[in-house]
Amino acid sequence: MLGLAKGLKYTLKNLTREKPTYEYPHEPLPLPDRFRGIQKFYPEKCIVCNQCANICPTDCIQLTGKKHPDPAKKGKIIDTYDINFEICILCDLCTEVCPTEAIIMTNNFELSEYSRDELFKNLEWLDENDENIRKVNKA
Amino acid sequence: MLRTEEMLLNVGPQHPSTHGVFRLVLKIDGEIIKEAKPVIGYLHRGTEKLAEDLQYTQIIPYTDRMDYVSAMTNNYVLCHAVETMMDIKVPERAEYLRVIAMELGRVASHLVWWGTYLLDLGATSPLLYAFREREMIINLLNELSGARLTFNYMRVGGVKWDAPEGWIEKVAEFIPYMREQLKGYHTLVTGNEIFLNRVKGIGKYTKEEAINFSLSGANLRCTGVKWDLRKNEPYSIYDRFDFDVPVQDGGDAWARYQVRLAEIEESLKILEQACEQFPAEGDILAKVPKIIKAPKGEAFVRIESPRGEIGCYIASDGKKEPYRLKFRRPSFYNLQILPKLLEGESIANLISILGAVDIILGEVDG
Amino acid sequence: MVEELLHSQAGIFNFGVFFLLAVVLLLVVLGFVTYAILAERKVMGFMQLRQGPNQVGGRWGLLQTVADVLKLLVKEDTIPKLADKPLFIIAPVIGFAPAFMVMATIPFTDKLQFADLSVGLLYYIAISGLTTIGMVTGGWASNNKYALLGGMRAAAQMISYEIPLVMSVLGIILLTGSLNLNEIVAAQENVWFILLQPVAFIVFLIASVAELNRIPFDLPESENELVAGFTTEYSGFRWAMFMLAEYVYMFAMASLTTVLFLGGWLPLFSFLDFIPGAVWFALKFTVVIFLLIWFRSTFPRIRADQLMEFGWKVLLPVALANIFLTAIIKEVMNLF
Amino acid sequence: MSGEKDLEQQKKEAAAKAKAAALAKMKAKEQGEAKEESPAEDMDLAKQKAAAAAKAKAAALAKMKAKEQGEAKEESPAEDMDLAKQKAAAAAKAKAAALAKQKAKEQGEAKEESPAEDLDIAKQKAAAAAKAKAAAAAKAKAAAQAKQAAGAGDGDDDDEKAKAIAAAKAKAAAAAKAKAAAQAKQAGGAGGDDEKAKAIAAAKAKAAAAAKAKLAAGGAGADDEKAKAIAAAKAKAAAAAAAKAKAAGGKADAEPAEEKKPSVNQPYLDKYVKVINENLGSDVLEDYYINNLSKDVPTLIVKADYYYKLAEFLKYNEQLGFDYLSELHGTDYETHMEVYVHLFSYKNTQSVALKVKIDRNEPTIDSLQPLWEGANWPECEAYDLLGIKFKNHPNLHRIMLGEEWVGYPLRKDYEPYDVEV
Repeated sequence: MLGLAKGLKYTLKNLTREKPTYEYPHEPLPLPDRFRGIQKFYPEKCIVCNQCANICPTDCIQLTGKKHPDPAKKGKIIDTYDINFEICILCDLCTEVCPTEAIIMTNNFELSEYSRDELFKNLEWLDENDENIRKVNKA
Repeated sequence: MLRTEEMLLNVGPQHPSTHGVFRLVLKIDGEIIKEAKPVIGYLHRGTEKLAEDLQYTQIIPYTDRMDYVSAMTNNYVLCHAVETMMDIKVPERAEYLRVIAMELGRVASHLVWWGTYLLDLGATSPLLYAFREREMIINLLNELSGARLTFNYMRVGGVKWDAPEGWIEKVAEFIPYMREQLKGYHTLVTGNEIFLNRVKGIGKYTKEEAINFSLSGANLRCTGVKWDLRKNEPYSIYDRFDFDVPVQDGGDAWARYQVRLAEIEESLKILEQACEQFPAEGDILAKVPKIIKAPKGEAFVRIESPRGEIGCYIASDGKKEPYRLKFRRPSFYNLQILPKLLEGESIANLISILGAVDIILGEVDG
Repeated sequence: MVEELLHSQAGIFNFGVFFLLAVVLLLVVLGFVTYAILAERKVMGFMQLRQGPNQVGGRWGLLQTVADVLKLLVKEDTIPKLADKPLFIIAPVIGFAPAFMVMATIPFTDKLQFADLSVGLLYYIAISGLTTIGMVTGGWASNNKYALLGGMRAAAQMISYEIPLVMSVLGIILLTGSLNLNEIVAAQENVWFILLQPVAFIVFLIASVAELNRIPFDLPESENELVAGFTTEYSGFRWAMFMLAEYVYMFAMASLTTVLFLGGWLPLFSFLDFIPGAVWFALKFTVVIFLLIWFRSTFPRIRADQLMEFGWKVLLPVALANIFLTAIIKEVMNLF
Repeated sequence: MSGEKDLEQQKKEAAAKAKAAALAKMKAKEQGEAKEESPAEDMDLAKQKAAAAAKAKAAALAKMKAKEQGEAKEESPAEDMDLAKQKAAAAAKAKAAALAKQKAKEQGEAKEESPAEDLDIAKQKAAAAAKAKAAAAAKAKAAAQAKQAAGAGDGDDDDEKAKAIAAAKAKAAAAAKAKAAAQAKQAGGAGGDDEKAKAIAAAKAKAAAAAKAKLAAGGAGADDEKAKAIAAAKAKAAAAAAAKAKAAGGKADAEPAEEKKPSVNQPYLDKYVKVINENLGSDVLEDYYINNLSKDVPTLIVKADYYYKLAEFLKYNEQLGFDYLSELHGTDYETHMEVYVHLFSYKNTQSVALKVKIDRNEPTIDSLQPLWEGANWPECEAYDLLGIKFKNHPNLHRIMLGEEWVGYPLRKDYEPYDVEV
């Protein structure tokens, strides 16, 4: 019986303790800088090196490049860049291998959509996803 | 005697207390279990097959998804296996970060177990108390690795991120707080007579049975086998810390409960020492080739996860992908004894026994 | 007020009055249930370091339960194909009706009571036992193994705990010499029975929690073992009926506890009697309700066989001993 | 699927390019394989080319063995052509037609050097190469023999012959390396040490090939070089012989003691082997060694017939007492199946790895479940994913995928079965 009474006392004490919950949808969740959310993509920085597509464990990145419009310059520029967020696991490896930090993580994580098709994010969408960008990208 | 009839009862795969998609086909007479047949595989994702087409770095995120309650140990076991094969010396700072991350994960994992086990037994509050503390740990790990559950933090030869500024201090602050809360847990639950009646003498097995059934972790230590790979086959830098291996000799759910709660305290001890000894500076990643290729041959390493002995076997043919990757998943091995334990028990005890084994279905199914 | 009506002529008008009063009581009870559920969720929330409902109906979530009930009412009514249809449909009614019937005999104040039965206590216990039939019926008719197990557990538990419940009250009946609830309250004018009969109170409290199927005795519907027990296959308003029955019983049982042990509507001290009896009743009643919620947020669930053992081997002997002791003391007191 | 293949291809191309470029620049450290090479800095261009060609060829072969053969075969030589010059590439290819072409080109360079001594060396080398080939796969053997014949046909020009042999040998070595695990094991005596020995031998052979090429092209003519080459060839032959001997007798002490200090677990291994040999006879074990890659765990390879017997012995023998089964799983090595069992003794706190090779077409082996209850589910898993049948298992079922699943996913030749396709 003593153990029961002790337990009752403990829960009663907790009645007035500070609540650790936060009002999530009303107040934004405090997230650390390193948090891995939906990627932001800088088309101008991309050199079409394909490393992100190669390292991706789930093969969710598809990209194509085209010749640089300025004939004086060498190399390629990005043409299309799609991430399939149905299978993306936000593992951060694409940003880790990117030599120019053309793809980086943001703190945005809300991805729910009513249709699967909307989970295919293209270059424009990823370019416009420019809020809460991660500040430090390489360890 | 009354004439009774056996009936078949399906527990799971979507039963509230099977901790995921675990299914038990029970033959019951009234509420007494005559025969129990576990059915697993509902969460089988073929990690080992997938890994055969992936580079070692790419496999790390997949390991996060096996034992998703303590992903850090899973990260570690893979990296440790590759490092053992390639004979890589991991920088000291990285080792400390790894140990801190893993021990935080161990505390978080045991907290989840404690909360859900009590929930299984019908007490709703402990879960929320445990999750408050776990949330703090997860926030710490989130700051460190950038994710709350699937950390993908460790790399072959070190870790991805250095500790952010002030992080070690935050961990050090958490330790006394956690100790204080742990006392509260004991007040709320450990002395509770109803709880004691639910766990004492339940799911009992002997030391010999435990060894024979390949049990490991708290499931083994509850029978009096003082064996912890951190202590007995030290890996990483565990030989630098002073901690005990909690042992009970009851072999029942109550012993497992005590062992796990004591392990939280021991983990806190390790954390305390690791925070004190944490080197002021140093590399976090050893010099490793850009594309990691384990030498031809095979290796099997095992380390102590919160659930027991987690192992990783790699057979390499010298390429950047493993030829064969195999994880020794402690939950999978620990669950084998369940049919034996359940025979002749009631349905209420089933929940108590299954909960005390502490399985994670992502790990059972691999 | 009701007393006079009871003795008045039968007629359309009186029937109408009775009907109206019954409807009012029903609404009061429904209102209570609505806010009892809210209170339970809030108190449990606060004890568990969270807020509880706080979205619908302002900061305190005052309309949360209303919204929940509305949702349940508009939900699709599903009846399993292989269920025993008539029984499946009638089971919630059998479960709910007695819960409301027992309300008639409870004296909320000295004036506010529907039926001042001379065997009020007996009536309460007898009628409340009927609910078990509804549970077993529901469990059996669902044609679901979990529901069946839940139904059987409910039956076993109810039978086991009805006996200590009655036995514990016998002490009070011995002291008052009446089964009439009004007279029992009146007998507590000087001192409450909780002080005269502490053992009986504890036995009664435990047995009443078991009767209410609440943690730590919520075996018939223990979520973690039997999914949802006898309500597994029920959904929508049928399920709501079972839930309603449960909370109406909570209302009734808390009222009964107040009446039997806490002096009903009587004030704590006689100089405080300027406060209306209804307020006193409500206060004491709230304490009992809080106690029940408090238990729920603290204790784990007891095991079925331990429950039986506890009921028959501990509570019953204690209750019997209490009766014996009370009888002896009463005789000894009479001698002097 | 095709997208995946494309990706594979891209990756491969990128790797091949990087490698070729690295070779051309003489930065041998870029890739893991390349580090075994020790090219002399003072080599002239021709030597470089020859070496690069030999290496590229070796790489190409290794790749070829590993992956989609047709594609890689066409691709990699093409890369070589681009980077190493045509001449060197032709030499590396060592086809008869190529030889003829090459002969015409190289005659001027190295005509003077054709003493009898060279011929002798060439003969020795040929013998060594033949041995190496014998150890290598049947495929490699056939190819190498054809080349050897082609080389011998050109008795007129010793340099050419030597070169061709060098190339062929490099190829054979590479092939041997690529398939070392699988084939050497099938031949019956391999494991980590064998592989190591072979790897060393192959590396040496490669160095020898480079030296030979240098000799032929530049005419450095140093006798040391030749001596070295001979030594290397001999070492390789010896290694092959040792491997064979080990395979046959299972008693050769081919521990890697010559280069490393013995492992701390060496005494344990010796003890286990001694106890086993004393009690079960000497023909139980196929091989045994310390697995340096795996924390020096003593590893025993047992013959399939004695598998259960040995396991029982390991568990119940007082000196061994391996009471805990830590891990059991199977692996598909394409030539055979392997079951790996990691045992542990709480009494002696010692581990041992027990391996057994079984026929891939009819993978059946005794169950360890009667000995360790813990082997129950792992064996079911191996059965489910690899199709290994365990005799006397009480309840062998497809534990993960369900009985209706078609095929065994962890086999290397598994194709997912789709009802709709």
